[in-house]
Amino acid sequence: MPEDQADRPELRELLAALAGRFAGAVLASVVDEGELSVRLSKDALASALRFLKEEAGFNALEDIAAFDNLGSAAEGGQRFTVVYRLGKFPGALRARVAVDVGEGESLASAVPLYRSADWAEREAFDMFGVRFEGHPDLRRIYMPDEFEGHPLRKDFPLAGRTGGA
Amino acid sequence: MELREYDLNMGPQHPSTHGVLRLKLAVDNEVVLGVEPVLGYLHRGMEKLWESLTYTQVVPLTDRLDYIAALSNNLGYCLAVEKLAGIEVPKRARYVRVVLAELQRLASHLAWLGFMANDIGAMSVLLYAFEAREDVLDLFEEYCGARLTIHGIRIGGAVRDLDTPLVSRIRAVLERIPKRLEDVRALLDENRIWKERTVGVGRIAAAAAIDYGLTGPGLRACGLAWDMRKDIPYSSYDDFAFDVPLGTNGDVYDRYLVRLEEICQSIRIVGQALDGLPGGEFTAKVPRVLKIAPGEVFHTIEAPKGVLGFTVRSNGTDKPERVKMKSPSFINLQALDHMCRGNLFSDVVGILGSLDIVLGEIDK
Amino acid sequence: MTPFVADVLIPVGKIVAVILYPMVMVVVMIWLERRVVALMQLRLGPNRVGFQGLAQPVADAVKLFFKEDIRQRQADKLLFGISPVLVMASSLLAFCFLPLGEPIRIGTYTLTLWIAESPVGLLIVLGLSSISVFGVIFGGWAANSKYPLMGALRSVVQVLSYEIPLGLTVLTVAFAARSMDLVEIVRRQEASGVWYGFLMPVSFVVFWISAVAETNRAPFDLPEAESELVAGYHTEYSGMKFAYFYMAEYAHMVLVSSLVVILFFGGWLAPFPSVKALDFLDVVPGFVWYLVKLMFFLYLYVWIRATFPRYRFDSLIRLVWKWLIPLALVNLLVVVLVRYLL
Amino acid sequence: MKRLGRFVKSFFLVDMLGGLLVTLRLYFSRKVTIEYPERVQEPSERFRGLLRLHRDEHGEPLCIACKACQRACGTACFDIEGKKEEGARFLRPMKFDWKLDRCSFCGFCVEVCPTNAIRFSREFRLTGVRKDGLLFHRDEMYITGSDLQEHLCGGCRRAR
Repeated sequence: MPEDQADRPELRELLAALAGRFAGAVLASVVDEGELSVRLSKDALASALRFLKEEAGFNALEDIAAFDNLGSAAEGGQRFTVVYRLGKFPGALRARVAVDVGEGESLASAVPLYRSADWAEREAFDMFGVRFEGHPDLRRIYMPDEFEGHPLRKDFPLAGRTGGA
Repeated sequence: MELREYDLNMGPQHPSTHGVLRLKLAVDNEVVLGVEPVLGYLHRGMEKLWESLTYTQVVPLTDRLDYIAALSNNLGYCLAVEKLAGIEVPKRARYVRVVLAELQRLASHLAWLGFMANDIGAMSVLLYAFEAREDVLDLFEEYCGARLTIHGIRIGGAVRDLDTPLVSRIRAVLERIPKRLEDVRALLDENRIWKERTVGVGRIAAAAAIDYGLTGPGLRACGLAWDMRKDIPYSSYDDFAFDVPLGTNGDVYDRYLVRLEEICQSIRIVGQALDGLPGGEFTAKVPRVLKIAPGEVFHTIEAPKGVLGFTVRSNGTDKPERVKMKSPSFINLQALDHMCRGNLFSDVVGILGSLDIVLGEIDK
Repeated sequence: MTPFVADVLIPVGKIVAVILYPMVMVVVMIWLERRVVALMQLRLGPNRVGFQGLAQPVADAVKLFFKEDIRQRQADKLLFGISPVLVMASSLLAFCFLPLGEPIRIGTYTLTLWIAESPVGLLIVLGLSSISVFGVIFGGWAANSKYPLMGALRSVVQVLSYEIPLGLTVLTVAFAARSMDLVEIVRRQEASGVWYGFLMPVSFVVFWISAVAETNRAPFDLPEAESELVAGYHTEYSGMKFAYFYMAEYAHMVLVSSLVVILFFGGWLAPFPSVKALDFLDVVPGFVWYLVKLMFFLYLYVWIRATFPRYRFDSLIRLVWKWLIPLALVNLLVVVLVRYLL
Repeated sequence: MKRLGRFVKSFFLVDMLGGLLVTLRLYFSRKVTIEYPERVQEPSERFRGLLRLHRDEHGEPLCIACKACQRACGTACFDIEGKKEEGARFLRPMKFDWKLDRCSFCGFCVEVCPTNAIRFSREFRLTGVRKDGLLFHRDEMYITGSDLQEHLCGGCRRAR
């Protein structure tokens, strides 16, 4: 991918700075195609996000995607993986921060840093049950409030509990 | 008698909430103190359904996300899967896709124009905008047989080639649309009532827009040039010369102007794509049973409503392990509360219209 | 012409005519509105029921007549029932004072084409037309739900603040004609040979804008803004009560348009009275001219509705207090000065 | 000077009159309404209407019950049972159930059918009043036109 040579050094320095700052926490990292991908441990998440936003200039949180690793080759060994997609505007640099979290555990909420994390975290909670500490109003966003269970978990039956049509 | 503000319920069955969206408004004698959208009325559990379908079977379901711009959803998903599977799409297919995507942006912006004008009271503009949109929908019907849930873009390319009669019909439609737009602009652009209802209403600063994750025309109306077609080009968009219209103070009027200008730019792009249509295959050879090695990809396109992203994770089988959709309307709607504060109750309708949200894409 | 016929039959006939006249005009108005707005929006509009859709309003009325008349439990029964009547009655009553044409001589008896002629006819009509505001407030309040309440409050402020410029411009006409009697005003315009609409264009424009706002129509239809308040003050009404509100709105429009025709465009006078060459136009009866002018203004109502977006509430109020009222005052001053200097 | 020009224009309602002229011009322009029952706008020949099975020129059903469409369908609309009579070269569908209310008109079945037996017709009048009217059995997959409407909403009071 020739055209990515230009931004690789910048990302590589960023990776070095990140690795330096959070020595223990960076488990794996790869730089390709204009995207820095980092796997962090749970407790380094908040400070890493703050570092990426304030120092590295990733000013937009585009998406928070949660995954259920039940039954699949889970890299981190934990049940859920939450992936933060950060964007740097202006420009086209992207950062992927992946964090593993166990069934009952919770993550530090990114809402104090990025306003757009509000509903994305509520959706992750609603669909997977991943709790976010410090979220102003962690409620279900799609399912009715009195709904039990989290639909997007692998062990949730596709046709729903009441045996769909 | 102590005065207290009361909360007003707007929706989910309300004439101007573009689908089933419920807004809880804290209102103090018509001045809006806070807006809390309640979602989930159109939640069909798409992401759960996708996990039980093969990669190709998911494509018709993406039609039903942003049902005003079905082709953009198809394109977004197919590009993500092709990047994951490493499928090389031939140049002609990329050009056909650009033509379809830009025509879809045209139709989506015309539908938005009709809805928003009708919400603010100019009901004739709804009919003029939809009459222009009918021509574009007829093109889709001519191309692959459906007008709304088009399913015209497949993994690897497009469903059919652009033959010469269709190309000439497209060019004819592209001439007619600017004339209908002139009528609308003459009715609205300089009209004092329209400007009274839109200038300075629902204003959002550039920094706040980025913080709220606003994308698409809403962000460009604040003067920030973030357009995926230019920043992270896909499907050979960098072959075409077009400019990204920008607003200045990020209010409803600027979003109106930006979208109207984008319609003209889309017409320009389709013209260039048709002129430079290369020879060759209109789709790549894709195995009927597509198995993709384990991996994960996040690919974004510039959908009419904003940056539409698909995260696809594969596990080696022919069914995706997880498809997460980053919906532009879902993120843009979060900024509604920030925009509505301090405005009047009747502005909420105008601001919601200027955000151009579609509930199918929000509730998934 | 036995006294029985003169004293009983003719007045009763005239009263029935005055009741039927607004009803017919309302039916025509409903059809005109749906048809003209449709034609302006590149579509055909109702053309199935009856000839070119003319029976459509009748079909609507019959449908509303048989529809269930729902009243919520928590609604205030008395006010909920009275408000449609108030709105409807005030509009119909005002029609008695509108002179429709020159009195006709049948033998010794002169048939006057109006029910009552009073030296302060103008004042009475204005007073009656503002009574309907009570109906709107009671209707919105009695329904005891949020949207109608907001619709009613908006309507109150709008109608009251637009009555001021309305009153001032009517004052200029009264000054010009030196009388408040509608018949006298038309006669005065015939005598002076020029219509007040051309003599005082500013007061005509201000009158027309406040008239449109007075009837909650077109750019000022805040109280019943479909996209915001669902249906404004008559959201909770259904069946015959809703039909009353619906017809009253159109009757009020016809009333105000005929007021414009009488005050500013010489009620039943043939156009350009001073131009002698056009005298052959007088052969056409006054009533027809009156109707032609009335239809033009009704068409204008619909034309405006099809073209303009809706004002926001505060801009609407700012418009009247910052622009219309000062303009009306200055105009009144100018008219009075011109009146006394000449 | 520009401010004065703007004031005069706004005082004499120039922008309003401009708008009124536009609607007046459109008032006299060509109307686009197509009066449906009398005049029907034919859909394009590639229109994805109701799915119909087809027969070859000898009247033999083209379908060989290979269930390719059943596998390709994302919303499980098909339920096919094939049987091979002795001496016949291909299987024939004994049972071919297709649920119209589950179909999303995506076109996968038409693309994968080896004998081109199932194709989109241009029929867009798909409304019915009977739930089982939306379920098509094997022989009902061939009916078109008015007896199709009879099947979809048979017994409806409105005179045809």
